[in-house]
Amino acid sequence: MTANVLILCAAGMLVTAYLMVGQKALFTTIRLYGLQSFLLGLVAATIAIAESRHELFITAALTVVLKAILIPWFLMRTVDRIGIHREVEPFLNVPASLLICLGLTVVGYRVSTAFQEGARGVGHHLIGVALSLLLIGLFMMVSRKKAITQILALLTVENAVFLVAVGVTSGMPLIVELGISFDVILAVLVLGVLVQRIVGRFESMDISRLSKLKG
Amino acid sequence: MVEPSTGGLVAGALPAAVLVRLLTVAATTALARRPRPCRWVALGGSMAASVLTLTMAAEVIVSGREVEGVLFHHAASGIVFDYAVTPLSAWFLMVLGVVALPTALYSAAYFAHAVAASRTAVVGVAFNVLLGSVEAVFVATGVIVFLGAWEVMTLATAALVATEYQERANRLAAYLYLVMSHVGTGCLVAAFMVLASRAGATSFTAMLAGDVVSGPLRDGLFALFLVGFGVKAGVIPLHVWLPEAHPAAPSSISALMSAVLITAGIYGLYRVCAFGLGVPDERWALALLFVGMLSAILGVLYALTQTDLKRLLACSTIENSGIVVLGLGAGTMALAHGHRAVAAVAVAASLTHVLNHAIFKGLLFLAAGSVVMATGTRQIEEFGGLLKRMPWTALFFFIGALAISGLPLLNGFPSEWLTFQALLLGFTATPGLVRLNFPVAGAMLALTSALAAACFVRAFGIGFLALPRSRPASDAHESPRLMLVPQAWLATLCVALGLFPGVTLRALETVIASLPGLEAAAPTAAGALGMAPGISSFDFVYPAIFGVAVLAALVVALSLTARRGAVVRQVPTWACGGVLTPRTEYTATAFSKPLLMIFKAIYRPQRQVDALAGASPYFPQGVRYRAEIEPTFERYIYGPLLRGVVRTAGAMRVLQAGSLHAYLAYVLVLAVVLLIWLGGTP
Amino acid sequence: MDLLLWTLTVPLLTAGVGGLGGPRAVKELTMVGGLALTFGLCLAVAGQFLAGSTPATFDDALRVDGLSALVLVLCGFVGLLSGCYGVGYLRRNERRGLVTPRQRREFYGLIPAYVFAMLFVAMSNNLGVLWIAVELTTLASVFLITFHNRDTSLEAAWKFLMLGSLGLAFALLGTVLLFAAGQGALEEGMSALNWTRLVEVAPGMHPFTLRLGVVFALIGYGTKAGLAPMHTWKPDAYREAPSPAVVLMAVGMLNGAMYCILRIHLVSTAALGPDFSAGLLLTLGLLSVLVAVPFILIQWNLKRLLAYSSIEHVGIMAVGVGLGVEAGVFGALLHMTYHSLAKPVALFSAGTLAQLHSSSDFGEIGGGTLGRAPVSSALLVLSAVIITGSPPFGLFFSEMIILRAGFAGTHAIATSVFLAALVALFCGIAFQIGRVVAGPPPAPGTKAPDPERFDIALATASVAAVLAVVSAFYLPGPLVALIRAATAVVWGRP
Amino acid sequence: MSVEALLALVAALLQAGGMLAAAPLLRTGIKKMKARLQNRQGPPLLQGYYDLAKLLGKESVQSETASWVYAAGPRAYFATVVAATTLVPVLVAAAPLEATGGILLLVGTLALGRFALATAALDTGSPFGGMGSSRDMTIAALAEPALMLGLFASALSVGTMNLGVLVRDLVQQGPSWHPSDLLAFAGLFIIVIAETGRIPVDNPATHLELTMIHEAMALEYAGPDLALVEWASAVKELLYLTLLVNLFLPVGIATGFAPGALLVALGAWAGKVFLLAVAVTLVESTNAKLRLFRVPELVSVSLGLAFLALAIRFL
Repeated sequence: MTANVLILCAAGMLVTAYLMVGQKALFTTIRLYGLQSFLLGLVAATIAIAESRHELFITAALTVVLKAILIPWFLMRTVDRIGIHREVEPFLNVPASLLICLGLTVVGYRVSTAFQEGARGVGHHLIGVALSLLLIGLFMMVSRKKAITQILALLTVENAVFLVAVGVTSGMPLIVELGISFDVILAVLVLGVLVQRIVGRFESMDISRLSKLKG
Repeated sequence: MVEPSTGGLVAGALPAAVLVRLLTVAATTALARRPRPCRWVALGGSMAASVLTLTMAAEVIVSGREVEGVLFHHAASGIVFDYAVTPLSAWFLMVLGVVALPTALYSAAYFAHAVAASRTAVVGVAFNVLLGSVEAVFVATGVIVFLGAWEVMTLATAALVATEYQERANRLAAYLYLVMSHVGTGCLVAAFMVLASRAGATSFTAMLAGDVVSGPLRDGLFALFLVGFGVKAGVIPLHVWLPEAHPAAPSSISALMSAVLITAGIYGLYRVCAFGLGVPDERWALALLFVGMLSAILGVLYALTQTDLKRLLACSTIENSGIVVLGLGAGTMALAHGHRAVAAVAVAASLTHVLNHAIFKGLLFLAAGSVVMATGTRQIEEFGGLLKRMPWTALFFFIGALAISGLPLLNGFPSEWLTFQALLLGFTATPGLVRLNFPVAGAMLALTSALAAACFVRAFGIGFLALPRSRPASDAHESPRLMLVPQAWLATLCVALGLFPGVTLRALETVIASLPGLEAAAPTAAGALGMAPGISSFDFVYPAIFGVAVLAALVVALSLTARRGAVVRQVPTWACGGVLTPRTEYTATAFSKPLLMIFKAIYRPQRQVDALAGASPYFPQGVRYRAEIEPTFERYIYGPLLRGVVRTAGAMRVLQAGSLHAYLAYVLVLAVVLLIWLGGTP
Repeated sequence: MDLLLWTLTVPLLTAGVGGLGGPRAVKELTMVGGLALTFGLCLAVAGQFLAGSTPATFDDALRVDGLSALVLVLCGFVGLLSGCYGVGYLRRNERRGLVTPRQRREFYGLIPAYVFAMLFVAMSNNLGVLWIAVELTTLASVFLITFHNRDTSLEAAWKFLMLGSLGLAFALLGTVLLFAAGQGALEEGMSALNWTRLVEVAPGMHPFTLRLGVVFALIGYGTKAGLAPMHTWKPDAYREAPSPAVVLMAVGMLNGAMYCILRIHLVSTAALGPDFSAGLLLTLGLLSVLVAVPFILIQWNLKRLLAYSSIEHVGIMAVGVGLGVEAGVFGALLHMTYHSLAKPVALFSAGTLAQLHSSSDFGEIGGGTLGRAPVSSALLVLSAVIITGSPPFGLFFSEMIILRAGFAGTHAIATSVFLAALVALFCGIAFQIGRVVAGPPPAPGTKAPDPERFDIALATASVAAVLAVVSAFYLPGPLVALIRAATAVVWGRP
Repeated sequence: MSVEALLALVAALLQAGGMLAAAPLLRTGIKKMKARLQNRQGPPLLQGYYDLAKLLGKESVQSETASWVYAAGPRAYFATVVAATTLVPVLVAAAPLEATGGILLLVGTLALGRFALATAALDTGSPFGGMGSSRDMTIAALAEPALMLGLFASALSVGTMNLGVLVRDLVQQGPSWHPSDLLAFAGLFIIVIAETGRIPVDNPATHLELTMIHEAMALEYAGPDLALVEWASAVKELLYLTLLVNLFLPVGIATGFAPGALLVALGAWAGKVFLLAVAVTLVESTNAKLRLFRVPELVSVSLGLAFLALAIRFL
């Protein structure tokens, strides 16, 4: 039962990632990210219930509140303020991107096969998903031009990491967990500030235009 | 910091010298704002240090006993700066001192003119650092210390070459020098480190025992060392920096560079290539012979066509370095075939030439310095008639010219004579086809010295005789006594060592005996007067005695011509009925023209003559004539190399094209690659 | 209160005071004083360690062994230097009326904060805490990069932040996987992530998970260290950030990141034997040294040039460690020490030149600065000689040790490439610095630069230079002891 | 001073004196033979001596622009050439001063003389002097390797570089008629032609600026100075011929100082030198002077011959 739920959520996260890759509307992308984070929280919660490890509830709560609600809200606010709603044409068209993402997923799973089977017998699935998620996120950072999308991609990578943290280890020590979450928030805020400054300066958040510094 | 090593007064000489140098450097820096005292402190200190090293070198050469000691422990890296003055080191130290001493004295007066007051301190410091590092190179026993000193030497020299950094040519010269010698040093580091790892120690005694490496690796290391040391020795084709850098420096520095810096490379070739890697291979010997021949002949050919006096001297340095290497080549060949006696002669030949070249090249550069100072130009074409205006300088230059042309009664002759002996004995000592290399080398050597004679007839005759060819030349006057005394000293050495070559040979006995494979094979100096090396009655020479015969004949000639009471009638030179003006004189370019035409194949001369047409094309108002010889190596080897490097570097620009996406992609690719690699290892 | 905590608190307080309003003199005094005190505290900590104890607190989340002590001292030293230089730096800008009060607050707040973060990194023993500390350094430095608030500085900051955060995500994943690999052996709770614990249980770890973790952690912290191919943020950040901050990046941040890498390397070594992570380090290090070559040859900006040089140097350290022999490790740590002493001189003099010409582009500076700003130019030449590893200065010895170790070991080929790259780099740097210092002066038309004044910044640079030169011949005994202790730690004999 | 040293001294004086005495005769002799070949009367055989006497009797003249180098040139040239004669065995299979050095010293000494003269020629500032010295040094430089190689060929065949020892050994062996000797001889003969400034390399008779080489160097000299130059050149020529004949035709050379043997040796030497002189004359009268830039080809031929001589003897 637990295993199925876990795998389901993980798979869900992966799907959201794919959808984000296929997506151009910023709001939708942000919502998808929210959904993804929510699923992550779900994973944490499931484990917390199944193994009655209460500090994981905190993790779950933290995840949901921060990543499924606060950060998306903040980002949407930023987008609103800037008033740009659609991703410009990425370097690669959607089909090609999806194809590459498939390849990355394969790589991720290939690696995860050699992975140690944890207590709950889903370790290597989670790892596989996590690694694929990570690579896909990174790929989005590479292929997307909008600052916001890059932030989202970065956050996706972060989610992947947390998925491993929660799903494979039985959660990091709490203080560390808190510290990390705090830092992530901080990072996102800083990023937001920078985005606003950039837009203020360049009347666009197209990162590919930031290429004065060569050589 | 400097701990005196045990073993008596002489043993303490080196640490003392180092201490003196350090104090001198400190004092010089302190006096930076007051040029005059600064100059005197710097050069006085340098002279004191040189005296110390000279005494020790002499002691070691005479006694044949090494002096060892420790200078300094580098606590941080745990490296110990220890030194050992072997007879070989002592020989090179001696050569250094013999030139460094007069050069320092000369500079005391010369820098006042040649170096901007603001830069006196820098030059003074660099001067001392240079000499100190060369000394360190000669006495180092640890590879790290050796390489360190080697590098410091390079940097100090570069600093001196760039003294007049405002001139583009000098900057380029300094940079070219830096790059070339750094590449060389790279080869040395690699080779030395491999050797060290094989020997399991960084001390020369262990690394250069001769039994450390063998087979192809040994050959590879030899090649690396040959390149590494060859750059400093200025042998062709690694010579490109030399004709640029030597003239660029102030003349007294040029003297040091040509006379002494070259020998650092030679020292390396001796210490490592010939006597550090075990019994030499025949191919090595051939390589050395070839390089030597090439450098000698091309060096002198380049020298012949130069119109810049200092450049000319620099090129002839390439030639002499080639002669030294030629002798070494013969020696290694003999060693390869196990003929110790012959090898000893060859080694004696090239070591003698190291000394003699240092002396006469030092002399020539100092004299050239005086001339440049007096005329403000380096162009031979603008000198002329200097003999009447600066008689002493002219005399000294003349002696140097005679010496460098390898003529009897001066010190160029004994070393070239010995080199011939080495080559001929080498011929008798080698079997098979290989032996034919020796007579060919001999013929090349003969050609070289004859061309050198032509070159210096030109340099002296055009530069110092007849009418002054320019205003500065006619206004020139003799340089201060302080600059003449050092030249006199070197000139005296030229004559003395030319008449009594036995002295040099005698001094060399301990040195040669100390070289592995040459124990008790030292060539016999026939007293102080003569040389009778190698196989009994193969050949011998007593220049001094023959000199007496020449003198007698000279007396005859004088008595034939000297007629009582008759005054020599002074008449104008016949100039085809016209008036003799400097413009009708034979120019340096014209002088070397026949040889230029004959050796077209090598020079590939390019000339363009365009007549500035006046009213009628048949009566041009003037003729512009431009001729240049093609710099073969620069054009066909180094140029393309440089362009290639620059092009590749330019092509790499795309890696950092400013696109964040690309940067992120690098990480992605790296991650994927590593994951796949890991995936391969379950 | 514990000495370690003091060492962290002081810079934090300094940052706080600097960040608030208040007259300039007070800010300056607090910054210099605070950082001096910090350096003193670092020395005290190191002293405690050398006295035989290993200072630790928060059940070993913060713990100072040989390695930490060394990095701590170096960072403290550089912190103080850049503090002093920073005062002079800002004064110059204020004289030109370029500084808004906000900028002043940012400057006096962020510099000590950055120092704090670096020290935090250096003394954290818990991998989680380590990660947090590194993240703090990133956040502290972003607004230093945007300090001048030019278009390019925004660009640089964005790149820095993106790559940095990505790297940190990787590092976090690495940490998590390390943790995962030790599961079963590790107990619950905070101390489970302690490096000391991990090393203890390392032999029992699951090898594959560990490998995975090590790879990600190395990429992650490698990004912060600026190992190729994650080095791309460095030149931009160096060009944009004010010189005092650049010094903190080039030395403090670099040593800190190196510290993280070494910790990971040690865990991996304890579990998988030396070859795995050493191989990775060797490859990345070699790549970094090679990457620096062409970009130094074609460089158009003085500070970017120095950025590539520090990419080279981190590469050298990585190679030294990657050779997998004790001599190499010692060489690397010696290199770290001497580099920390030499780099500030280069950056200070370069910074001064850049300020005088109000740009660090070669085009703006033009050649022949030796005539216009003799002291700074002389210092620049000196530091160039030093950082190219020329004798008789320190880096020569460390590079020789590394080279010797390399040729002695099984990596002769790699070492030859390494050597070739070093030679090429010397030529490149010699060319560029020569061009700036002695090259043809700019056309008469261009506007004259400000005259060089002997202010506190220049004084700091000169002092740093003297230290760099003296240190070549004489390192204080305790410092040498620290280097040896650090070597012992890294060579697995804590 | 030991007996043999004294003996050597006396011998040296005699030989130098003898060569000095004989040299003008050779020059005039060749002139005479040439004249005869051209159906002219030619000068009387003693003309050379008359010329020298006349020149030595004149006052000496010096260019205003010249310095001591100008005066030193001819004297040094003369001195070196005369001293060089004592290094070569002429009548007896021993050179008077052979104890002071061998082939290399001989060549070096001659080079010293040439250096002195060539330098002095530049001293007057006259374009001809420069031209002469330039061309002379050029040809000398080209000739040097061939000369050396040729001498090496015969020296190495015996295994000594000392002319005295060399000739002694050759006399003991007698003429070997080894082909390599022939080649070496041919090679050296060409060099001798070049070194002594004869057609086809140089024309001793001309005074046309563009063709003269050695004469151009001497152009500025007059009176005693000129006498010295001419005389030394003559001695040099005789020296080269002597060297050639004694190296490659070692017959009739006295091994001791017995008067009879000496007389025979004198006759033999005179005969051999005469034959060689005839050869030189024939070459001079049957060839035209080469352009300067064709000389290298000639020299390279002799270089090749000498190398061939070495090769076939030692392989």
